[in-house]
Amino acid sequence: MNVTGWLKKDGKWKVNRIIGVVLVGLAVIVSLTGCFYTPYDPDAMDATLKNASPSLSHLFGTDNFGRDVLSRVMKGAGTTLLVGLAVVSIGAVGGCLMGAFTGYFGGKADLILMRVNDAVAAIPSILLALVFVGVFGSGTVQLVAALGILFIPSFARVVRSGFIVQKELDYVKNARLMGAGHLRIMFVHILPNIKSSLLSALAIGFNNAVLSEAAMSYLSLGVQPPHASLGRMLSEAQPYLFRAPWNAVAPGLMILFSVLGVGLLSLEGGEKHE
Amino acid sequence: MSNENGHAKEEKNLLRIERLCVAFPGKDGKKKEVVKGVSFSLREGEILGIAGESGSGKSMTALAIMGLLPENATRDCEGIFFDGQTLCGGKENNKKFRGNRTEKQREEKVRQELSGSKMTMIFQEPLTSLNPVLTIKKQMEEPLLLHTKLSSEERERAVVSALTKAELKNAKRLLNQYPHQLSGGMRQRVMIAMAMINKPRLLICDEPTTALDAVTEREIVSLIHKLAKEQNTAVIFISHDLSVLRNLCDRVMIMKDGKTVEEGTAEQVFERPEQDYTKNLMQATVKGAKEATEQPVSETEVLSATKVSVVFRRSNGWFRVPELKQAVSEVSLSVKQGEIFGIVGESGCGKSTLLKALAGLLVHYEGTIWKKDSKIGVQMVFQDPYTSLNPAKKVGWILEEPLRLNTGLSKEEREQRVREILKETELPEEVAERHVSELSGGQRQRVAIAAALITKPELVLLDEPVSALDVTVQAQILELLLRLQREHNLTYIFVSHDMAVVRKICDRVMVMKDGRVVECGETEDLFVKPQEEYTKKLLG
Amino acid sequence: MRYFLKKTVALVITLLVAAFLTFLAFEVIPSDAAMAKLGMDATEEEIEALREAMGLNRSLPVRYGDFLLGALRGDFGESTQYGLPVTELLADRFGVTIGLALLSFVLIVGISVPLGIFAARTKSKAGEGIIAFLTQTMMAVPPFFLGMLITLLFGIVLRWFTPGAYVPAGENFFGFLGFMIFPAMAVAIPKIGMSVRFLQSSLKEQMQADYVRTAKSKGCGRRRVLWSHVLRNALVPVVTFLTMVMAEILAGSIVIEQVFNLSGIGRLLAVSISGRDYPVVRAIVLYTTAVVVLLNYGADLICRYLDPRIKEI
Amino acid sequence: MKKKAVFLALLASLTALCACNGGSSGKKGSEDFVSAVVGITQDLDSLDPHIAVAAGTDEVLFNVFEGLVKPSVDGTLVPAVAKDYTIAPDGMSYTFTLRENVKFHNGKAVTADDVVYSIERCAGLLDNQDPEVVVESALSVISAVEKVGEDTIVITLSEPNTELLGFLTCAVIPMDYTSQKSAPVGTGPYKFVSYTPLTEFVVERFEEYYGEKPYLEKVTFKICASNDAAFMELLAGSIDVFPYLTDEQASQLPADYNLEVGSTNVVQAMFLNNDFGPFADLKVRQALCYAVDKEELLTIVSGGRGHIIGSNMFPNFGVYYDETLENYYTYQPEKAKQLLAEAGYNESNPLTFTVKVPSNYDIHVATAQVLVEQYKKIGVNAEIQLIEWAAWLADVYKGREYEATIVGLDSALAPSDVLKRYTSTAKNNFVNYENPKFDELFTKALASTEEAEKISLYKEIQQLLTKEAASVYLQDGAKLVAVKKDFTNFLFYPVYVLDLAAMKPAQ
Repeated sequence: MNVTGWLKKDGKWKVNRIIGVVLVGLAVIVSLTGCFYTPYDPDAMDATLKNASPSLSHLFGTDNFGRDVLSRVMKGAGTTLLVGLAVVSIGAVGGCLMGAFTGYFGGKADLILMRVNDAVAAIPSILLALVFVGVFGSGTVQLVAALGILFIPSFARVVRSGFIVQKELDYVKNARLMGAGHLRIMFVHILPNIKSSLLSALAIGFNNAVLSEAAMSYLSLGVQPPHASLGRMLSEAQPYLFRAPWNAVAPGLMILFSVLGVGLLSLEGGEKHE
Repeated sequence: MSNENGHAKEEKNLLRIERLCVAFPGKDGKKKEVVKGVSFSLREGEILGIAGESGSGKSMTALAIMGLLPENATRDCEGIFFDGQTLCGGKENNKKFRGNRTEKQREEKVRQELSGSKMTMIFQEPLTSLNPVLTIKKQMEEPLLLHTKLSSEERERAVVSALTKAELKNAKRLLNQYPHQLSGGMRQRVMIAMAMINKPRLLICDEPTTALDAVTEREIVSLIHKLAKEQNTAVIFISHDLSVLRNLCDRVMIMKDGKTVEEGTAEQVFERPEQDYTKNLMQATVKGAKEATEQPVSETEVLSATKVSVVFRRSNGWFRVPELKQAVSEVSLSVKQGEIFGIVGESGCGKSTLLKALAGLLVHYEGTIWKKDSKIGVQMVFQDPYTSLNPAKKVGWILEEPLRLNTGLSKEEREQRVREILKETELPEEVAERHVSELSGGQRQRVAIAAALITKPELVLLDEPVSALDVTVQAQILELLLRLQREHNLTYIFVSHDMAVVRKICDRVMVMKDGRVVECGETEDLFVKPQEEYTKKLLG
Repeated sequence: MRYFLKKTVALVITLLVAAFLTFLAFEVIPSDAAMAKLGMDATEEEIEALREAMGLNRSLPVRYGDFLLGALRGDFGESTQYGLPVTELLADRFGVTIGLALLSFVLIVGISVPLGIFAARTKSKAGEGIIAFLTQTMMAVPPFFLGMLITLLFGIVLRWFTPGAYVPAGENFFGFLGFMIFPAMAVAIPKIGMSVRFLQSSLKEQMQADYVRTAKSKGCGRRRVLWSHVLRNALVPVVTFLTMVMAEILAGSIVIEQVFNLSGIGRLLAVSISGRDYPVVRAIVLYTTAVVVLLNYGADLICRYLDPRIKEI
Repeated sequence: MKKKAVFLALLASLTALCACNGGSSGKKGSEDFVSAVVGITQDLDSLDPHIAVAAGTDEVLFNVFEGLVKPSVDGTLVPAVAKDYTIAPDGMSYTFTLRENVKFHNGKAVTADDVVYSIERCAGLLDNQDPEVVVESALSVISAVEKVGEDTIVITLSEPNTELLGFLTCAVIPMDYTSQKSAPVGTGPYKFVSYTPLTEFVVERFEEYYGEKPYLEKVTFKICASNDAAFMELLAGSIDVFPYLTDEQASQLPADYNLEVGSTNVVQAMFLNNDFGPFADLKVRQALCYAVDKEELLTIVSGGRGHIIGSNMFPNFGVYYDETLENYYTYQPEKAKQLLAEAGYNESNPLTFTVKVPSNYDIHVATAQVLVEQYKKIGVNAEIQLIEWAAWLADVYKGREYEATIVGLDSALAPSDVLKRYTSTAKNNFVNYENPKFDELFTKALASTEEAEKISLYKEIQQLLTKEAASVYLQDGAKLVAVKKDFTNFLFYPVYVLDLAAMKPAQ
């Protein structure tokens, strides 16, 4: 698959996909750069520069502690993207396993698992976060694990409904006649066929993961201050929306770019076999 | 003759089409024409058959008349004239489909007026063509609602009478039913009744019987014929099956690659075809008995089944007593090495279920099934190659999969075997690198056969392997199957509803109805001297 | 009848599981009702005595059994924080949360249906692009931020409403509406983004269906095809989707209630968790579960009505 | 198209409706400002004054309940339900004479029995003690409360204590009244009207109050979900008094509000667990003190408004407070580094610890961030871990499982209350401080009836804590109160209370 072929369809450029690539690229470049270089130390405070408005020396202004917003965004974007990706990966893998088994085998186990799913969905996420801190302690790894587990049911639902449709198709019977085991049928034969619905679930999951990360760090789970993450920066900017809106602009745009980019890519990703 | 007459009787033409072209955007940005300048005309009350293989542009022609082309299609024509009105174009006014807005709006308006009242259409798949969430009555009423000023009681009466005319029993009871509650044949009758309810001047039928089994097909065709003659409705009947057109049509038109190949009265075309293509097409139509083979059928059994019964239990919950449905009851059979064993019957007779049980795809059955070749297991070729091959994988991968699972061959050896089997099934080697979606129907079925044969099984189960294919392709695939069977001394169990195909290929045949065996015997014996009423009915 | 019996059993099972999970959760997290209630200056003995009085130091199965017995009698216990019967405490908050949920739901449906139809019907690439951008942006804004922005813009700058001036619908319906519309907006906007997308894709899918061709062949215009054929068919997945959305809203919009100072279920939940007010949290979890499950059944019934095929399965 | 138009019209009319609605409501109806709305950010944890433990609840209930004595603005205790009192010279008993004509809100007169009941309940002496009542530990020295006449009671102690008065502010409530939790009855200037959880607490003027009647007829304490939400309402004008402004909010205060600045009367510190390995070393603790630039800290977290403290006491303790300690540890990063080096920490072996901070206190979270950054400069790796309040209570305060934490501690109006936690046997000695000298000095100070001796002993105690660097003492935060210009005379007390009875209309 060559690049232009991927970006073009019927001779026309796929505008959505190009914008998606550009936005995701931007987010990735910014966060990669943030690993090696930031204009200022993202945590360094300056009491004389509290909430300074954007200027040449501080392109996106400074925050309440006099920290450079741009530097913090560069650093925070990496954390946020990584958390988002990891969460979605765990959710997707777990959801695929659970959805595949329940959807493929069906029966009473499926019914019971879906009931448990309902019940877990009803447990408030604050409570679950506390449970997680209680059992596993706090930290970024735990955050990823907790959110990942929280995200499993939604993926499971998508995968399950896909499997219920696909398992009835003849190619699955054919695979059984060839002697493929259930596991192989589930993950090698069927799974690639629900790619498109899985892709859009991934995009929405990524969106939600980025948003949840901020909420969770307040419950002592996850990225702790003074370390930057986009969601946290956004919520910290909240009291200063009036006086120092730039606190919110840069992280807000960054979240928007990455989420929008991923969303646009997923939008087009599923069309290949149509 | 038709040309001269057509010209002389211009004023009596109901429909005239001049140089119709339809194109779709292609892969590389260029347009791909599927209809290339087709012209023809139709007189009042005339039945015109259009025949051709898939991709010949016959359906697109019909859709273009009705203005139902897909959104991405572009249409270009010198004119479509219907009953004194211009449906599109006109010589002086040659516009693209997507062109001038006001022109398009005018066309749209004319078409809305005519569609459903003076010209109507029925389609191949009656289940999806009917709106699944509306009652039969609601859908039947719609043309009346749109084109007449009848009161609601009058409409209901009209609906009931249309249904009755379409030979549907108990029309009143049907009114509040939904499409999925009817059988395939009934649905198509409803479609016909709906199309005929406003006594249209023109009825276009796009492969209306392809999805139906033989007995129903004959009934539907004669119904269309009867109604058309009663109401003096002109019919365009599109089919890939020449035998259907033969008894129905006044005139026949053969299409290939978007062009008209031959046109003339039914008698002319069928008895004295002029073009080679038409001749080919007719020869391809499966008919006649199986050619005698030299090699005698051995006496070794490869498969035998004794008193096999399959009961489906439909459980509706944890507390409900499950409903039982006897799909197969006490079927016994025995298949010998090198034989082709046919199973025929209408849809729902249990033949596919039986086949699944024999294949080992069903766990819950009673009786015993014994298979000689248990190492590799039986292989199966399914009816619809669109669903039986994994759409997410490349052909090469699909063909390698059985080898990966059942043999210890290395990657190179496997690829070698794939190349061999592709050659044997007359597929180009590049196919291995393609996805199934990029192949034609015939190619797909070849791939399916290749996948079944790549592990060199002795027994292959074939579930309607040619039903979804064009006539010419059908013939080719049957030939391929026969050749492979001879070369590898294979044993086939061949399930089909198409009697002609069964006669052509099978050594022995078993007739099934409602899960039971009606009759079983040597093919020719059975076809020539059917013992049972039901078999006679099937043979028509 | 069997349907309802079956569904009720499933509901009860789900509720039992949810209650048990809540019990487990409270086992695991630090602190308990006694400690949270007595605060910093209490001694270990005092905390122990209160635990004894509250029955917290009985074993898990005993407490679970006790809860089950109580629940059978319709008694969900007393809030450890407020000393009020849980049912009473919850009943007072229901109005707010349900009002908010209903209003947001109206907004979601009212805005996303026309927008979704437009998105599905538009042929211009630009139109599609704008919709995609718009919906994605709506989804990408964190709810707390959105709430804050709305308060600032409409409450402080434009002064269209007074932050915190919630009036119960029973007292002054228009006053209620005039205030509630803003938190409802904050709840609705991200969901509108999702709904528009969902509607767009399911409408587009239906527009490709064969029966649309049939309808056109009967002489239906674009509008009739859309309204009496496509929409009805697209409704089934949309109803399921909207139920999910409704369940999400009803299950507590903690953040929005915090930002707009509404004393609904969500805020009560937040306060109860930090106060380790187990009976209240459990009741809210049960309520949420019941809402989710019941809404699903509701959707089930609606879908059965909308799509006659479902009955057969 | 038509449908779209209808929809838009609907939307427009809806917004118009909101607009006019917003215009009319929100402002108070009456002209004479006899009622006020006070924004508070924590729900009341109980309406029973003996059960309530949250400082925020005490603030509010101060207007409804009174004790035998009550705190005054200048930090002294003035008689309230009692008319007069005497403390025995040996510090072993207190005698109170009750004021005549003091009435409960339910109209009944206060009797000596009610007072005895109230004090016994607070001290945990009742036979059927309510387990929810937390016994004030200082009151546990009371051995008996006796009624010796119709208007006299005597409190006998088990050990000498001359500071008990500061704790006898505990509310006097009617004996055998069982609805205290839902309909509280006290003797204060305001009486209870209604309470809706998570919404509001309403009181009205008690017309039979013995003292000066308050000006405001009705006060509504509006319970806001968060500081931000409360400020939004303030900006919209629907809150008259908001006592929890942040520095940032204070600088955005609308023109029709006055900013009143007082102090919060808490000791904000980074408390160090003295049992945690590195912190057992005096040099390490001192290094952490020297490394803090308190000026910068105050500038960043509170706009420079707080009061720097040097020990575990705040300035409102007046004569007991040793202000010289404020400059004991000045900002000397080099010295801090050197001390750390002496303790064996350097670049290859940096000091590393975790600060647990309750996440619901923005000021502590901000302080922690500044400290972490300042410690980074001397090569110390401090990591912040936010922790939910209930978990903080369980893990840090009760469980003492932490390395360092940042909180503010408030206190009753008695120096012993603020310092007692450092005695080695104190139940709330969560910093695990142990020093026999401290214990000895404290016991002496507590029993001392000689004021001058008491003062010098307490100052010595404070110095001991500072020199030993028991924790890193930071500030007594500024209390920033927004008061609508319609009102005046908002009073600050040396304890955590909100006095609305004193408020007057402007002009």
